[in-house]
Amino acid sequence: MLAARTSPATQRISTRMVLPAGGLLLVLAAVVALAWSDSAATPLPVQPPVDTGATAWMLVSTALVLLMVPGLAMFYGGLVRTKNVLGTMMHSFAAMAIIGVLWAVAGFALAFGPNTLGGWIGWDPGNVFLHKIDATVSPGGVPDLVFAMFQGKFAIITPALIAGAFAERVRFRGYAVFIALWSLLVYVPLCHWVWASDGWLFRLGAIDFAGGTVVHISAGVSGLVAALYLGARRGYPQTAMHPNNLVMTLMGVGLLWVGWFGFNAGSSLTSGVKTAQALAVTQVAAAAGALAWMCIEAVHHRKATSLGIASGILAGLVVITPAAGVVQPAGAVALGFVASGLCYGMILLKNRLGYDDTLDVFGVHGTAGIAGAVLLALFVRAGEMPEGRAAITQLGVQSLGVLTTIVYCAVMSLVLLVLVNRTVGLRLGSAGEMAGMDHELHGEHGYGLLNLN
Amino acid sequence: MLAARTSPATQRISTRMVLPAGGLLLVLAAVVALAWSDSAATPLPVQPPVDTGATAWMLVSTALVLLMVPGLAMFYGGLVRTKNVLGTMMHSFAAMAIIGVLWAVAGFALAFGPNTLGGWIGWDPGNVFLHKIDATVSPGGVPDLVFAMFQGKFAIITPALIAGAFAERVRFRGYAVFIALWSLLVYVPLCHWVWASDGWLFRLGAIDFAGGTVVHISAGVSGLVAALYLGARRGYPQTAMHPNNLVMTLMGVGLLWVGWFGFNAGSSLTSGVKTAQALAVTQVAAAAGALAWMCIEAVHHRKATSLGIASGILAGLVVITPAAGVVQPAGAVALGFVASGLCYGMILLKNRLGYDDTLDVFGVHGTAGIAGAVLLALFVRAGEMPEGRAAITQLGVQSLGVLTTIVYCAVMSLVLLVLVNRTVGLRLGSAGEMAGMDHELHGEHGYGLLNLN
Amino acid sequence: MLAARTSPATQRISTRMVLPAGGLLLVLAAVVALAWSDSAATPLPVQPPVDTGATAWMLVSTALVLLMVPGLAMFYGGLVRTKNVLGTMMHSFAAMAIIGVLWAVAGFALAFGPNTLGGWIGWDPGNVFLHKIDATVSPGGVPDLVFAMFQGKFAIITPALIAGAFAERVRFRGYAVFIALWSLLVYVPLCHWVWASDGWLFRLGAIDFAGGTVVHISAGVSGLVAALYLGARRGYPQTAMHPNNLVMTLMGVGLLWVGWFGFNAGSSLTSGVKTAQALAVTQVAAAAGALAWMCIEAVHHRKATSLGIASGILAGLVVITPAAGVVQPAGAVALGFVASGLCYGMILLKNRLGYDDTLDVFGVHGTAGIAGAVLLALFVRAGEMPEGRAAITQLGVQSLGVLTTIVYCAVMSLVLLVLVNRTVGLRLGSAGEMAGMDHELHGEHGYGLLNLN
Amino acid sequence: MKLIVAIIQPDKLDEVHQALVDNEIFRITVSRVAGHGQQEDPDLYRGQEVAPSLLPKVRLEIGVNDAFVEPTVEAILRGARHGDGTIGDGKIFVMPLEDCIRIRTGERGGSAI
Amino acid sequence: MKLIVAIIQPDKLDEVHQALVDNEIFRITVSRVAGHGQQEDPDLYRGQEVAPSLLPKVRLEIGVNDAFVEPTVEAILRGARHGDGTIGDGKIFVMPLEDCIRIRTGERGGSAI
Amino acid sequence: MKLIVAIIQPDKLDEVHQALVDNEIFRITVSRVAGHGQQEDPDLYRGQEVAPSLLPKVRLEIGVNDAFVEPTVEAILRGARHGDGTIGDGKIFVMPLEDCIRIRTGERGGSAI
Ligand SMILES: Nc1ncnc2c1ncn2[C@@H]1O[C@H](COP(=O)(O)OP(=O)(O)O)[C@@H](O)[C@H]1O
Ligand SMILES: Nc1ncnc2c1ncn2[C@@H]1O[C@H](COP(=O)(O)OP(=O)(O)O)[C@@H](O)[C@H]1O
Ligand SMILES: Nc1ncnc2c1ncn2[C@@H]1O[C@H](COP(=O)(O)OP(=O)(O)O)[C@@H](O)[C@H]1O
Repeated sequence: MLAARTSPATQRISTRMVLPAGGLLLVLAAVVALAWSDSAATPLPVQPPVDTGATAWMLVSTALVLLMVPGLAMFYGGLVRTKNVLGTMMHSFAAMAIIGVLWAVAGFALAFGPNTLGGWIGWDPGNVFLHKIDATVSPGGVPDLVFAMFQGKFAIITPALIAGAFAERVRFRGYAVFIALWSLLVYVPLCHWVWASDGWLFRLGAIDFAGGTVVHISAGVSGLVAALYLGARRGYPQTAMHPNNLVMTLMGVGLLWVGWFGFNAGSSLTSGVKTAQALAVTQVAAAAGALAWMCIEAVHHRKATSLGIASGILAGLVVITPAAGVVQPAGAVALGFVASGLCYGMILLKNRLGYDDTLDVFGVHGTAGIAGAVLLALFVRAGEMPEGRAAITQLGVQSLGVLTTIVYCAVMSLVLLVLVNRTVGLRLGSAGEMAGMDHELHGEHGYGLLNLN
Repeated sequence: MLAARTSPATQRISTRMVLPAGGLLLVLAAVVALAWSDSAATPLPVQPPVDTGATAWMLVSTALVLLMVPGLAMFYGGLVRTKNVLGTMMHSFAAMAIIGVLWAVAGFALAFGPNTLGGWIGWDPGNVFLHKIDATVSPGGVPDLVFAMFQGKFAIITPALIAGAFAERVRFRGYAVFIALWSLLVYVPLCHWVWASDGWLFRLGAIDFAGGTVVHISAGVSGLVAALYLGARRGYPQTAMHPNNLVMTLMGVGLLWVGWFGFNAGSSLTSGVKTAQALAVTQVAAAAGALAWMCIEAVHHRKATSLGIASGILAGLVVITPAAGVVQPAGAVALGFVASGLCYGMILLKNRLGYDDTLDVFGVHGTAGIAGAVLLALFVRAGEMPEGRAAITQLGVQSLGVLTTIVYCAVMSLVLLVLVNRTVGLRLGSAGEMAGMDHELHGEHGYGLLNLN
Repeated sequence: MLAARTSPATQRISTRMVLPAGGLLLVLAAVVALAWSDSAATPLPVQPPVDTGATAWMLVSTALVLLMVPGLAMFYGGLVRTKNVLGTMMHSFAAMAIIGVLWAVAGFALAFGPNTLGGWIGWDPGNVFLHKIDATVSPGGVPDLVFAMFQGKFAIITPALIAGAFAERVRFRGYAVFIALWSLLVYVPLCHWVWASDGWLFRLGAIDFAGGTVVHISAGVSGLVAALYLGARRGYPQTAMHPNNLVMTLMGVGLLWVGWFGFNAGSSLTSGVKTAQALAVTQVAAAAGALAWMCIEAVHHRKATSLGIASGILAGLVVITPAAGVVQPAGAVALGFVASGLCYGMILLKNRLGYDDTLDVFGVHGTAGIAGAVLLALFVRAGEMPEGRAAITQLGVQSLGVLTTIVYCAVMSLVLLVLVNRTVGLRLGSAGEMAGMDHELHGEHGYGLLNLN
Repeated sequence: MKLIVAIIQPDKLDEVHQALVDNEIFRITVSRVAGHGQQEDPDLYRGQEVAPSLLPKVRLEIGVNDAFVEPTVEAILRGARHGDGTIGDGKIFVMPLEDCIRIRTGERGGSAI
Repeated sequence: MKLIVAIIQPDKLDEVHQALVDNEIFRITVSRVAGHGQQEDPDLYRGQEVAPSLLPKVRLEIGVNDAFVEPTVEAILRGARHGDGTIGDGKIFVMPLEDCIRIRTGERGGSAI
Repeated sequence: MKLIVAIIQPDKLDEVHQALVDNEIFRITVSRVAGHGQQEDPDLYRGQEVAPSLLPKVRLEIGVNDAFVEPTVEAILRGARHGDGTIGDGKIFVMPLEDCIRIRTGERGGSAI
């Protein structure tokens, strides 16, 4: 199917991009660009008028989701040890670089093209380099390029989330290759199933407003598999490993919260009542999550920690993600509370089981993502479900979506992990781990406070 | 009155929320949510059309004001000693958590419901959990939920501002209870008086564009009272107490400036000429404040400090807050200059008097807030005052509003402080103060730079 | 000409503002403000209707470009030595203060007024203090004040960029005077030529979408001249000078990326297809720049650094700035790749030549700015050039614009540098340089980690 | 002459400093260190108590003439104890000091201390 | 009694600590320092190798009774070497210690170590 | 062998380092400390001069053979003085050093310095 639709030339481009090589690509890109800049002169069909307001909000949402990437870098970066702070932040920034290019070259064409390979993925060769949508406007009045960029940010942040699960112990090179492959073979198909108009989960009426399954469950499950496959950090859990900069973690969670408004309210793809609803529940769920975590800790340890409040915010934000446009504030409070309780419990369980999901990607994103995707069925507004469907049926559909996601991500991630680890190398050696990723892999030190001159 | 309008059940909820307990609430919330999600099916009356542009800007403004919370956490966090950095930042984040939930549960219903208890406060039981405005649109074309969330951010940031006055010496538990009570009994009534359409100050024609009285004077005065009541930090003022991270303070003030655009220009509740005017004077006043502070320091000490420039920015932003939509750029420059001069003087006076308003909440927010609320009458555009009113009359009205706010906040805050300090405990003990809030109250350290492994 | 158009009084104001004195100004401003607040009552001519959506996006863009200023402060601040971190950040914040006021007072009137002095600059006395545009709306439906503020942010960030070239070795006082003069005598004329409707470069059909020449080339060239004139830091290049906080540099580049969406997509002055195109290529070029720099380093040193990824992002963002609205994503990828390659090479060359362009203002902004302004002609969409013009002609026009900018900036900057250095003093003395700017010039320390009490 | 090195709890620095001044010892050098001893002082990390192997401490370094050794030790003991002495209160080490030079003047020996 | 000061590579702190514990030395004080010796360990800065004149090191300070000097030295040597010894592995200094006081109890001498 | 500890002003580290190298002392260990002495060096905080009780200083630690004591002291004096000596320029302490071990090789004594 794929072969039949694309010329061999473009195909080769999209394959080659997976490896961050770039030299040849530069020439190719230039040629292609020149060719297209001419062809762009062909007259466009009549288009829906632009809704400048909706467009403005979608532009902003794109910027806000982008803000989440440095936010995540700060959140994660603050939690690792001093010697790994840059390497950990690089995981987020490298996702910006690699997936940022990949998405424009082929990711969008694969995710939102018409079904191919039996619906496993989409493909629209005209959208290689986002060519076809260069000047088109969606029926909602928002230029398609904005939608493509908005979606591209989701594609960037998801692999960056995974990185928390194997923080402090992977090679940069292997990581770069892993996320490129993971993005094309795990994220893009999931995204197609759930959000493309001919995706099978979309057709089933599964509700995933802003990416509970596509983003959080997929990142959580893939992270868990990676943590199990790659093994724990040297010395874990006997050696106490302290966050190097909780102050930065707090800053990061602040930016994440702000950015999440774009993530969730932007997923309404307009600027109206639905958007307002999504924003309101995002705000309320995050606050509820934080409040709940604070209270749980106050009861459990008689102290509320700043990392606790940050984790609660995150749990609340994740749980509301799939539900953002469809539940009411009261439901958001309930979901926020439930999420913090479940995540707290899951992390305690992890500590007991002893595996090293370093920054609790499964503990927070996986757990709250699953909770949100399933439980939203209980809180959903009447009008939001496919007509006549009962809450219990919806719960079934949601569970199906969640289970498929879990199984697909687990299997595919494992395959990719083995592949990358055996070829390029993913797990960092013991000496490198002791020395720290910053100096070992990047030739840098995060803080130069000791260098006095 | 209150009892007659609400069912006992909802009433109990709103009271209980004050205490961060949450367990029972979770169940209640779930039940309530389920009940409402059904009732939401009832058809809505005909609504004004959504103005997607105005909505977009109000959504953004909400996000921007939220950004001020981490901004404030950074600003304050950088100014305290290393051992209190997390505890200080927690004050902002806890406000997000506590007031964030409280506002959705009952705060909005109390602030923007119709007059009750003789106009002391409002109350609209239908808006518990923001239920009634779930899908309504204001005459300006902005969904009411957006307005509720925008206002909610103001409710969050105000108690967070107060925290600067008693930084480095309060218990977290007491703080949490204090801000919950303060929010309900001080902020919400003030907000009702000034911004609700039947609020008495609103009716008098008092101008408070974006919260000079409601936010800054109230925070400044309450902070001053708290600083006086709780007493100085151990060792103040003999011991020099150095900011742990002025770099972060600068970052914070940068975010505050950006967020303030939402705060002020968002208060136009639209996206048009008035918005543009508010944004322009915000920008200009901040710059003028910074420039003035810089010059004052250059003259006074022959050195311009970074904290000075940050304080000047803040003074300019605060002074223009009540005046944002109603003065012109030239007036904004004048107000910015005046504000920095007054704040600088006020802080020198504080140093002489010797009380410990730790981060100068009164010195900056109180002083510049009062200056702005009163002096705006001199710079106001002709068309902005109630018809035919002279500047001098407006000055009288403004002063009345300011005086009422000062007296009300001072009295109520003192009552609440005594209450909380005697029951839950607010002032931190001497040993805890020496050890630092971070480890003592939160079991954490802000920077783990010394932990080498 | 100038004299004929303005009353002596206003003229005096605009001249005086150059010096950060302010005392007298305050009084003047107050008087002026009062005078104008009356006159504002005169009825306005019929105006185009406000497009709330476009206005919303332009308001946001203004906020986003403002966000770049703390972003830049963090980026630069992280790269210098611990003793200069505040002083370096102050350069950005002082630009906010000084140019922020200056722009409102006279900058806008000079940049966007009708041609005067033979087209060297513009001047519209009615726009001193932005008076005339207080309530006017542009044909595009955006209030003129928003445009003025948006443009003002560009005026702020450009001198702040220059500061990187002479980081760690200038007096604050001299810097303040220098940027005030530079802004009026270099930035404002350039801005007028390129963006005012009667500017000569604008009329020639030179394409500079968001400021490749006006912002980046001008900053790069002026920075280079300043670095050469002021000489290297004491000990450069023998002494290794380590960045004090690469972590903050990464945060800063994250904010810069986000802010750049406002910078480039906001330059469309609307919220539609063109905006979407500008945003998309900004995103793609930045990712491509980062990816390319990563790959170059991986090949050259077998290690990809975080500063490398940050520099690549910057290179990509700069190169796309002049081209943002006119090239397609494929072209953006190509430009991003080329920019990183050129900047990397330029920095290697600098190291060989041995001059001290401390934070590579010319190496990144100058180089990528020139590349973008010239090469965009190869990738431009067919419809974007003046009718019938061939790519090669456009390339000529672009080169002319670039050359003029380079020569003008180099000459004028040198004059101003000599002037300021000889009068107020710009180059910091050796003792001050050793002690560090933070304590020496500002009486502060960035990090108080050592102060234990 | 002796060089006295003391490892104390960070929250006692102020009091030790004051006690030293009371005993007329005015010159000290201070640094942040991390120590491992008998003390345990766990932090919290996502619901778990984490006992770091190294706890933050403060290190004082004081050069004194022989007559001042006891007053110095006594001042530190007085200022550094939590209550009647708590685990983690720290140690004092006394080392021989052969020479002391004031950089400003080049003075040597006891008068340079 | 002796005071042993060792300058080691940061990545060996864990192993040295473990080796000390194995030799029954339980109390140490640690700090971050920067050292200049024969070692070169360049960082990268925009395409250039930059060799800092001062490299990050860790400083251990251990007060021991005389009998424990050799076990301590041996433990450090064992824990701190990269492979069979690499440039930059560091130094151990042994200094006389005249007195040691436990702040908590006021105990003095060998038993206070 | 002696262990020389010097407390100097941070801005003089480069010059002291250079002076030491000129006198053929190549190995040093450096750390940031805070010192209290006669010097006052106020910071500004919102319009007020705040004189910290502890000022930032740099601590050098240098193990030398006996013959190098005077060259080391001389180099520090030369490099660390502001002008003809200013308050706050710091102190040098000279302590006996009983043994020195190079971790890489296990060498001991004077040759390991
Ligand atoms: N022998 C020693 N060598 C080096 N440092 C020591 C020694 N004994 C104690 N310390 C320092 O003193 C701190 C307090 O010691 P600890 O054993 O907790 O107290 P105590 O001796 O009162 O039981 C330790 O964390 C360590 O930094
Ligand atoms: N004589 C000395 N005085 C002070 N510190 C020293 C001395 N010799 C070595 N060091 C410290 O030990 C570290 C390692 O020294 P180096 O010369 O690189 O190793 P090696 O002696 O194994 O060749 C240095 O960075 C320095 O901190
Ligand atoms: N006796 C001492 N013990 C420990 N540190 C000292 C001693 N004397 C001086 N210092 C250190 O040297 C620094 C400079 O001392 P200071 O008294 O200001 O200079 P001077 O001796 O030239 O007057 C102090 O800040 C302190 O860190």
